[in-house]
Amino acid sequence: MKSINDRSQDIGPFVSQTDDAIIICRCEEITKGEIRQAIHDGMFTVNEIRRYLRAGMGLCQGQTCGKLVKNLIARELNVIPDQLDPATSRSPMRPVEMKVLGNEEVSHV
Amino acid sequence: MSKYNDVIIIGGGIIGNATAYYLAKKGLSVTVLEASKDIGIGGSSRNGGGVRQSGRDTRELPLAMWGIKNLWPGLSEELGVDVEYTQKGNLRLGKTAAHQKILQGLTDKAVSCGLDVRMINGDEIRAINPYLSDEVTCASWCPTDGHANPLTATLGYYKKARELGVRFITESPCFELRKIKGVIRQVVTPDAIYEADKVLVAAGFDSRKILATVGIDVPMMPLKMECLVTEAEPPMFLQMLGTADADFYGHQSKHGSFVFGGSSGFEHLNKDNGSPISSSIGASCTCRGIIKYFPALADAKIVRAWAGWLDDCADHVPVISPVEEVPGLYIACAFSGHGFGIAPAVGYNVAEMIADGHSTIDLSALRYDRFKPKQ
Amino acid sequence: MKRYDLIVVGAGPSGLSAAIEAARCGMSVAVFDENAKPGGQLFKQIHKFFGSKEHQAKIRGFKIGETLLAEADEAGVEVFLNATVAGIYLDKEVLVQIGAAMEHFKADTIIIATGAAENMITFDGWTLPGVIGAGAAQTMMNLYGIKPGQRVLMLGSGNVGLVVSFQLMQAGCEVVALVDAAPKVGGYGVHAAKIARCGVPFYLSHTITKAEGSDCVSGVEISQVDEDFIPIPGTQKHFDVDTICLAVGLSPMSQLLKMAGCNMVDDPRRGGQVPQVDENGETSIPGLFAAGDVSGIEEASSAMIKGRMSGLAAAAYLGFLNEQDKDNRLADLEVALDSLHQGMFAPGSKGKTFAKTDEGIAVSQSLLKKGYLDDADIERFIHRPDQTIKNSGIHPVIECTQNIPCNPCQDACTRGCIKVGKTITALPRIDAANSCTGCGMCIASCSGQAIFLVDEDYAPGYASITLPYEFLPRPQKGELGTALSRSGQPLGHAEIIDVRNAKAFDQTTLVTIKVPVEQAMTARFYQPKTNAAGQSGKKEIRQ
Amino acid sequence: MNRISEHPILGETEKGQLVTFFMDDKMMEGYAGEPIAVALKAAGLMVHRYTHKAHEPRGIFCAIGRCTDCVMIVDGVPNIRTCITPLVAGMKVQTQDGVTALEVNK
Repeated sequence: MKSINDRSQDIGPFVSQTDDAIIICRCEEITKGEIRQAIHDGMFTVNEIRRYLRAGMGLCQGQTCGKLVKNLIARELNVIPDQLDPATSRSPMRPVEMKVLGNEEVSHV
Repeated sequence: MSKYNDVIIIGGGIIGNATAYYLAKKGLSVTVLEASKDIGIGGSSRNGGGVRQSGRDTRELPLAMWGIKNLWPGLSEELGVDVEYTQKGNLRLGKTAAHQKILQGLTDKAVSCGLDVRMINGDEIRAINPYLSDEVTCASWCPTDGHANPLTATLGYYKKARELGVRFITESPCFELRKIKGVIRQVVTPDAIYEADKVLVAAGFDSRKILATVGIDVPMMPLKMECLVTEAEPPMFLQMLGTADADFYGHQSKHGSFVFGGSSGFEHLNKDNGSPISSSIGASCTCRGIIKYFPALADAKIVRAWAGWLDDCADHVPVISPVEEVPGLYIACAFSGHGFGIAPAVGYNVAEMIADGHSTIDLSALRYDRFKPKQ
Repeated sequence: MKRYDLIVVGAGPSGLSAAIEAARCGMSVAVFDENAKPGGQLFKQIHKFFGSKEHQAKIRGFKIGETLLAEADEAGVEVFLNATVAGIYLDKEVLVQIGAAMEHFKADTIIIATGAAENMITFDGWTLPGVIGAGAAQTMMNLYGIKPGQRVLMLGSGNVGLVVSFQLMQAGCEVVALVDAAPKVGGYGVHAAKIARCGVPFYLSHTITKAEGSDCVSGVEISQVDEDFIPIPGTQKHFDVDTICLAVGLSPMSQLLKMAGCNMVDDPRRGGQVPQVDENGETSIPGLFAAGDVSGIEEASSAMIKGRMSGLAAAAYLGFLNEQDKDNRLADLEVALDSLHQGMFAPGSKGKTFAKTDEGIAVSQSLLKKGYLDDADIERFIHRPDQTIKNSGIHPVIECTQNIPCNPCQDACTRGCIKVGKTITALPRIDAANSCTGCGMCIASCSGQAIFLVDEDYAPGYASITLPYEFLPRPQKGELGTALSRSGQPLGHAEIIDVRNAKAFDQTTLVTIKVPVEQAMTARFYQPKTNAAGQSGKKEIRQ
Repeated sequence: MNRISEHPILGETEKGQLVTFFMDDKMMEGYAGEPIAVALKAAGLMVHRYTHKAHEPRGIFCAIGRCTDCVMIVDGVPNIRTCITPLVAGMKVQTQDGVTALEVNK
């Protein structure tokens, strides 16, 4: 299996595509072209793309675009998508108001 | 593919990446070995983004002041990545007489080092940040402090260093450092043995076990800290914030979201499952802390919380040092939770230390062998 | 802290099934679900389920949901609704948002049954209002009684795309086309046939290239794709639609398991990122289970069995069930699961192409390409050696041509006319030695609506055809309309000679039409003059 | 016209009390307890918000509270997922523009 660990490997030049303007991350409005460019900047993992571009870091936390981003990276690096880890799972699973999150109740027996 | 380099850096965090970049700029060949799958996965991407001078120990303050003067303002342009550096001051907030005393102490020390920082009262505080509750009665105010985006800064250094030819290898944890004929020479990973004249260990808490393979110890412990981020909100304020009580710290990012860290008081006791998993109480506790200071944020929604390990040094000040007893070995770790703001300055000065044998800022107070038992 | 023997996350088919089994073993069980209504997808599934009796075949999804809720209630399961699990932490601590508070709970075992999320594909304009997930369409129509749109294009020919297309028409929407980039229909042929005979055209090897509109969808452009799924220039077709529905697969919603620290694997056959589990759904963390779609995409019938298995395993883990009872009961469930995991659509058959059925009959290519059986297919499947068929007097015609796990038709016929046998994926076989009374139970019991009663001797020159009908308004006896072919083409006038509604038919109306005898084997649907199925007027415009 | 008055399988949809609410200062009707998005859809409203960067329209997408595309300002609070937030009599719903309310009078 091809490794993505050597970040200096040649993945070819960035060549613009006709559909680069299509939105991939709906929340943060990150386009396919931006993500592809970021991969050529060296961002080879879903976590790195998230942190570099904010793709998958908006209100829905990547629930819609997670798989799309992963597939884009895989295609650009010419690896199979299963080889790439999805983004780290974090609580809270849904957006929650500070006043609610701070309002803890320890349920009693 | 040659496994030989002028310098090998162990750790692909912001310290490793920044040092790699400044070394590459000096024309040295550099390989960065990162243990995990992601670049900048440790404290570099888990911190609150503070670029502060105020509140720092006097031993690291010169580094902080130099970096803010010389590197941060031009960093976005230099790296070609928006690091979102915002220099709009730092408010360290207090509510009680005890807080006032803590803040005054920190302020006096910083002033003696030539930093522009002063104590201000409630009215002055709310003139700077009108969203703070009336309970806030005192603060230290340092107008030249600020904040930046740790994610883009860390990856920006990575991107630029990579462009300059630095090799980055992920999933390559260092098992062992080896000396050959009395000098550092080899870095052993599961897949390969890399060779270099000089090795920098900048692997956060893992540095301790790596350094142990050549008989060096840095007295530090991991400490799990927790952070959270809100949805994007309309712009409210630009300052970096902290509190005397350390209930929370953070800022509003350029994106509009608020990034806050906080403490529940159980950090030193927190357990984990091998990865820095959030505790069940951390984020809730931080929210309560924030709402006490910012009632207006009560409806802001938290979209994500995370935890990270600090490499907490015995004296809570980093170790940035050559190791003369192991020629060719350098250390930059034990940043104790406040490494991000000084990272560019550390990278710049460590690169000088490695390449030129001396650095712009005198780092001798941060040596690895400074720790002395009670006399 | 309040502690339960078992906390289940997700009150869908799998979670409720798990909770019921565990509670019946004597465990204290809490189920948390973020939705206002329990039942997960079951309450959006208004079609009759496949399988056999033990899988609750021929019962509509939402009724199975009602039964599960009643069983859970009876077993003493506490179901918390509007209860969003924020996270699972060390020591099996669960943080739940219930109303305006976060509550901490502990459990000795946890079963994650959070189900799946819809996959999406991107195209120019896919963010426009009016482009929605198929699940969104189901939620709007079947939970909240609202039409997703008036004119809809469906992308995706898997079972979700096919079933939701039919549901859209039942809700009164018009489905203008069913599109899939794959070269053949992905879901059950019987589901495809149901919508094809309503006149919905199938565009296989096509994909959406553009959603048109400024503030919301006003049209859609599709294009043919080549073997690499790249759109072929010059093949664009345009449809005026206000809604584009995406049904392009599901992914396990496994974030909680990942957060809890379970070992995860990426398994395309299970739909994506899933936990490593043993045969009962136990993850790498002892006492933490995953059941249903979250541990591999299947359908609700399998999810219910898997939920039961995890519930029993959790009970055994805590000593509420002895090992022998556990083994016996799990063995029974495994048999039930195995019988669903057979045939052309079994999880193990993913990606395989079948040239012939288990009976050795060449499969219908027309069904796979256009959604309906052509005349040669009918000849091959009806007049096959293993069944005898009458061509006089009333008799069933079964247009079930793929090996899918389903056998209610066999049980429905009290006269023994229909035989499936032990292997429930076998094609049903007609035994003409037994005489059909025309009771219609086979029609109503067929989840795929693939059984018709034909009488070539209804009247001189005329045949009668009894067919299943699930649209409004229900036709009236004496009404005149149009007979439609399997492809939805008008064949000529049809007169309604009988309309039967019975409790046992469960909302499926049996409509008997009178057509010229030569249409006995071609007329398969009825279109009223003032059309109900939402497809009115379209054919006139299109032809 | 978007409401299904009678469904061949489900019969009549159970509805709460008919109530009024405000949509960008316009009075609208819906049934209490149904998701806000359903009441808006019944009235034919498609655009829930305009995005921050490109000012593009967005509406219902997943309808189950996951994608967060249908968020609006509800009683002054932005980013409320209207597909899962029950309608309450007198609610003030506003089209969201970025993270603030759309200026409707402009």
